Amino acid sequence: MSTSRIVNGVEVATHYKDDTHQYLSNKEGIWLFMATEILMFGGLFIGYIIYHTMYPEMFAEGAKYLDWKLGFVNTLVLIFSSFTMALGIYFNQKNQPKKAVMALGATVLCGAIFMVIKYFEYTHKFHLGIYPGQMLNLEMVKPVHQNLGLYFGFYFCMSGLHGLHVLIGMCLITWVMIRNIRGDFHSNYYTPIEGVGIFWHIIDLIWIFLFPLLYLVG
Amino acid sequence: MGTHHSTHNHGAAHSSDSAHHVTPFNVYVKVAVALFALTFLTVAAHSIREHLQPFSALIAFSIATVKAYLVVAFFMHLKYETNMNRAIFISGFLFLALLFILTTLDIYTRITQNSVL
Amino acid sequence: MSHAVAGKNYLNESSGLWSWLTTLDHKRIGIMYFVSVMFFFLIGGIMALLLRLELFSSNAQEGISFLSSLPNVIKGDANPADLYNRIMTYHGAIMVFMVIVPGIPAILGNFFLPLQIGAKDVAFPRLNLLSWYCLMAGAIMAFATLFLNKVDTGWTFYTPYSIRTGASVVLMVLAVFIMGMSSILTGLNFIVTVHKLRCPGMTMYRIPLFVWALYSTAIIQVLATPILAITLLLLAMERVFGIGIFDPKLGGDPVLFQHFFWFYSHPAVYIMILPAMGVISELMTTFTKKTIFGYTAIAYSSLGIAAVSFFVWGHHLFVSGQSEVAGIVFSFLTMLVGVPTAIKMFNWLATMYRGSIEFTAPMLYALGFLFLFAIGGVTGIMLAVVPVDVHFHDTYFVVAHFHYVMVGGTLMSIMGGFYYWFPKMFGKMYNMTMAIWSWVFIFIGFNVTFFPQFILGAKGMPRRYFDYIPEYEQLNRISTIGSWLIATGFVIGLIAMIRAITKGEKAPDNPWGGKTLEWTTSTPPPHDNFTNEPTVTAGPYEYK
Amino acid sequence: MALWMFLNQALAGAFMPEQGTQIAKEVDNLYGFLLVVSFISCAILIGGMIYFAIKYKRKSQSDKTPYITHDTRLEILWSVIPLIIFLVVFAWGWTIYHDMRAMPENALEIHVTGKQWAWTVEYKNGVKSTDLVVPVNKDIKIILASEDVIHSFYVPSFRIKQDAVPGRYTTLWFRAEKMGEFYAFCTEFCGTNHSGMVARVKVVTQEEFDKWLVDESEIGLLPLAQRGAKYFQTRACASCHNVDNAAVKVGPSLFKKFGTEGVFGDGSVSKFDENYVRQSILEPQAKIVKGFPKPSPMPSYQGQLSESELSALIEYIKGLK
Repeated sequence: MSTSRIVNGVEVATHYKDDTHQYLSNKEGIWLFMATEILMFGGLFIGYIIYHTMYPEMFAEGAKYLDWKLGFVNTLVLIFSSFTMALGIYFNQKNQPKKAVMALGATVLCGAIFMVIKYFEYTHKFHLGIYPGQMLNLEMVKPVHQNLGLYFGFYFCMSGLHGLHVLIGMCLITWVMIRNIRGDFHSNYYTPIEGVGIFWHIIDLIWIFLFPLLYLVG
Repeated sequence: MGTHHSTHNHGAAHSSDSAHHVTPFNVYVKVAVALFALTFLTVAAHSIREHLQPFSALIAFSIATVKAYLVVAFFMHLKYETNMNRAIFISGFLFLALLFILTTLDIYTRITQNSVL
Repeated sequence: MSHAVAGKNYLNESSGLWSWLTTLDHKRIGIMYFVSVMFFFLIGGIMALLLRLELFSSNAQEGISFLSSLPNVIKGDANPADLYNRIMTYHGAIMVFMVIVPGIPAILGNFFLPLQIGAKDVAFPRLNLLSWYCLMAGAIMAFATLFLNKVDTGWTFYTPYSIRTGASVVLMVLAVFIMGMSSILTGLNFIVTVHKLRCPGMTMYRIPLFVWALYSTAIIQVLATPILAITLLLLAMERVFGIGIFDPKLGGDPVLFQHFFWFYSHPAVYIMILPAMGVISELMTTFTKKTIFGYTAIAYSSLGIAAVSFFVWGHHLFVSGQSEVAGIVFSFLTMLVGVPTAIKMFNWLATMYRGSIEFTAPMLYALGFLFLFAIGGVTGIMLAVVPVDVHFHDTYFVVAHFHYVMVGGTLMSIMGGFYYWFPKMFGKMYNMTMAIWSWVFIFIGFNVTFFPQFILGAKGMPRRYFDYIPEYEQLNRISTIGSWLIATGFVIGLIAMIRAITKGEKAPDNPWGGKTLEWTTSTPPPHDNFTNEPTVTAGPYEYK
Repeated sequence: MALWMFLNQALAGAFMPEQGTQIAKEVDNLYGFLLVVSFISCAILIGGMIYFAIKYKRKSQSDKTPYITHDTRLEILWSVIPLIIFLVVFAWGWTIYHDMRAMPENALEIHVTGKQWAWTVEYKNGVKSTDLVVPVNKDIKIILASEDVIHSFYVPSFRIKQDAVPGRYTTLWFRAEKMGEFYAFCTEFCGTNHSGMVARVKVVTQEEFDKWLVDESEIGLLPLAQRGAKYFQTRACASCHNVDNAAVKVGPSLFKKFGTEGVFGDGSVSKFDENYVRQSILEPQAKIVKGFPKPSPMPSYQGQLSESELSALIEYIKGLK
């Protein structure tokens, strides 16, 4: 078993020289994982852009069904949660775990608000009979373009996958909050919360591009 | 070949404080306010999109890119990160652009055949 | 020479299944990968034999075929054509996703990367263990589809057939998604390990070429696999919700699926071959007792291949409705990726010049690699030329080409790597004559199996055909006989390895006189690899 | 140079199927050049390897080898020369590929539609057949379409191949110069009977072609059973059902089936009569013969067969004695 030892307050695995060496390696690992997240969502964005240029009117018709005001509120909520997330890390760097827990709590709360708003958006669409792809029932919606389901296929895939990542982010933040309450973090050791923070900011970054793409430009 | 001691030896430990960068509190507040402002700007541009019709998409996405830069540089501290992490982050976008360019090259140079039965 | 305290090493340090299943030691994880990948290779190999037996004769007239003569318990109610399509799919999927992609990086890479750069372990040991569990979870899900309705789409899952077929494609696609996760984690681990955990004095130009190869492979694994993830996720969404992105009924474009799929799958074939080239660089230097020729050239061509491999995927779509302009652009880019491969081959050849060559089993596999990969490489260039590919696409010429580079290339070097590092991994020596006999059977059997397929492909026999016109029967018979020779070769190799593990005598620390760091530590290595951390003052292959 | 050209042709000719078009000759020429170049480079690589292996065999364990690390001249040599060869071959290929994709003006347009496990060829005057009958020495433009999944139309002797992608049209053209019969395969995996999806390309003289076209269009005057036989071919029933022996192809054989008893999966039994055949054609999933997979891969012909075609088919099946 790879045992570990304490170096200036940080538990360092044997194969690292000291805590900074471990910290820099962990950060690089986190950034590599973020690159894969960006590539995965990027694939969806590329698909959307290609089909948007193939069927511009159908996408415009699809976008009319989206309520940009809800999207706008969601963007504000997510930006605020990004702000509180950054504060969470800041407080941990300043050895104030109490404030950090509050900031993280606010972030989770914003995440929950975001999901609730998304829940209303989805149920409203289901109520109108708008489902992804072939499941879209054409009698209720009576679309001008027969393949409107394609647009909503993209809409539900992109916002659904993003929503799933928000949920995963919220679970990670609660886990980090629990560790914070247990007092694991201090100014020399806060890598887990910084990792979760970067993951949360990536989610916000993707929503920043998703909002104009789906709701505005549509 | 191996006599000289190498300069950039990754194994050696850096001095402890340079690795941990602490961004001052008010920088976070300023960035958050800027982000809120830009979001309002995006929506404002959206509401008057008839006038700036050909560029409305371009404007929306350039504002989004500025917001993205703010989040990445300050909230994610990429501004103070090592060059390697910056390279990793940007490489993701490069390979996406590569996929996009070559795929659209194919899709938009296909000569559409129409059946004339 | 540093020696661990007597008798203590990573194998007997702690025992019991639980200590293996929760190990964080990169060497043990390498061994666990070794056992699981060999098991998958066995299954994939048996399926290959079944395919070849079916293709032994064109049964158009009599209506009987090997598969239809199987007992009902195996055949189920499927007619022989369906059964063949399913075996063809599982042979492809198992060999690609469970044997060759994890193959060298996960087994030899996990075991020897830290050892070769003088580190105690990989950067993230827990992620390394998670990566093995991801492969196992994916494999279990993939084999579960065997008991539901078996997948018959081919390992490429082309739409719209993969949407229309009644097979449990969603479960198989999620299995591949999770195995892709395992590949990302291994790649991520290796990049950070190479960046951060090199021992003092080991700059990037003193790391062995096997590490360079794994480093370039890791870059591809991290940057290409996510696109496969999203493509397969969309395919699953397509089947479950019918989102219509790849389904022509709703205006979706199946060729776009091929673009997204091959954007991962072509770099994936470089994930398969780059580590193999790394092993060959190691074998060439050790068994010619000569410094590698053109170290920087080989290192940069590994990176070069990794970079250019992202530009070339369109040569899989020359006839699939891709535009002429894109076809020409992709053909040109594919020519560029051929150059670094040629550089490597000539550099290995130059290494042999005025060397002192010893014909041990690993060296024979390396020479076999050079022989077969030369043929595989030149046929690859033939397929890159568009009009020639229009004739050869999806025929047995392509099947022969990728078997020459995958079996002739990667598998030859996996076997070479095993026989080279086997003493260090298990502390036991194997019987050299048995290993050489296994090489003889595999090498001859391989050529007898796959060279006729070049001619079959040139004559126009399409791929994935359960039955063919009588003109092709003669060459197919030769090919099937060849497949039995390969099977005997691998059986002999397996016996040699099992006998060595159980009854082999103790292996010395450095049986071949290798110069890289893993030979400086004791055999089998202690838990922390080196008793005192090595410092390096020179390149990896100093045969002064 | 003449020797070089001769060598190309001889080598390529050895492996490739017969050359049916001018494009086939050009492709073979290029392939021959590629073969020669590959043979030479393999000779250098493999020959050099074997020569070095024999010459520099290890004499004793204490051999000393020279310390050669690299040689920039050599590195440039074996990266520039392969690059030049590759670009030459690429450019040569480009010219041929351009000819392949430049659709000739006013060529004879024929529609070929891929359907799960058979090709249907349709001519301008409405004639449908499973064989592609074309006049010799005339530009033929084939417009490909698919009704279900991706198929790929491949005529080895003409060196042409193009995927039939559902949802859009793709084209390919050729100009047959040699009379006779050639195979046309499906080379994109399309399901159970992908290997049975083989059509025939018949190159005939212009007169024969015109006469054949007229005969085919007057199919209406043929007696019912013969017309049924024609539909049995064009509607691709033949690709799954045997008519001259009892062997199962994909679906059950129809040889001597009329008037017998049909036993179904759920054990029920019914007489193999007109209504049974009619129902199996229009709703194949309704009753499936014992031992055949459920759901049956047979597509439904509902709305695709007119009454007269249906009765002609039934008449033909009745006559299968």
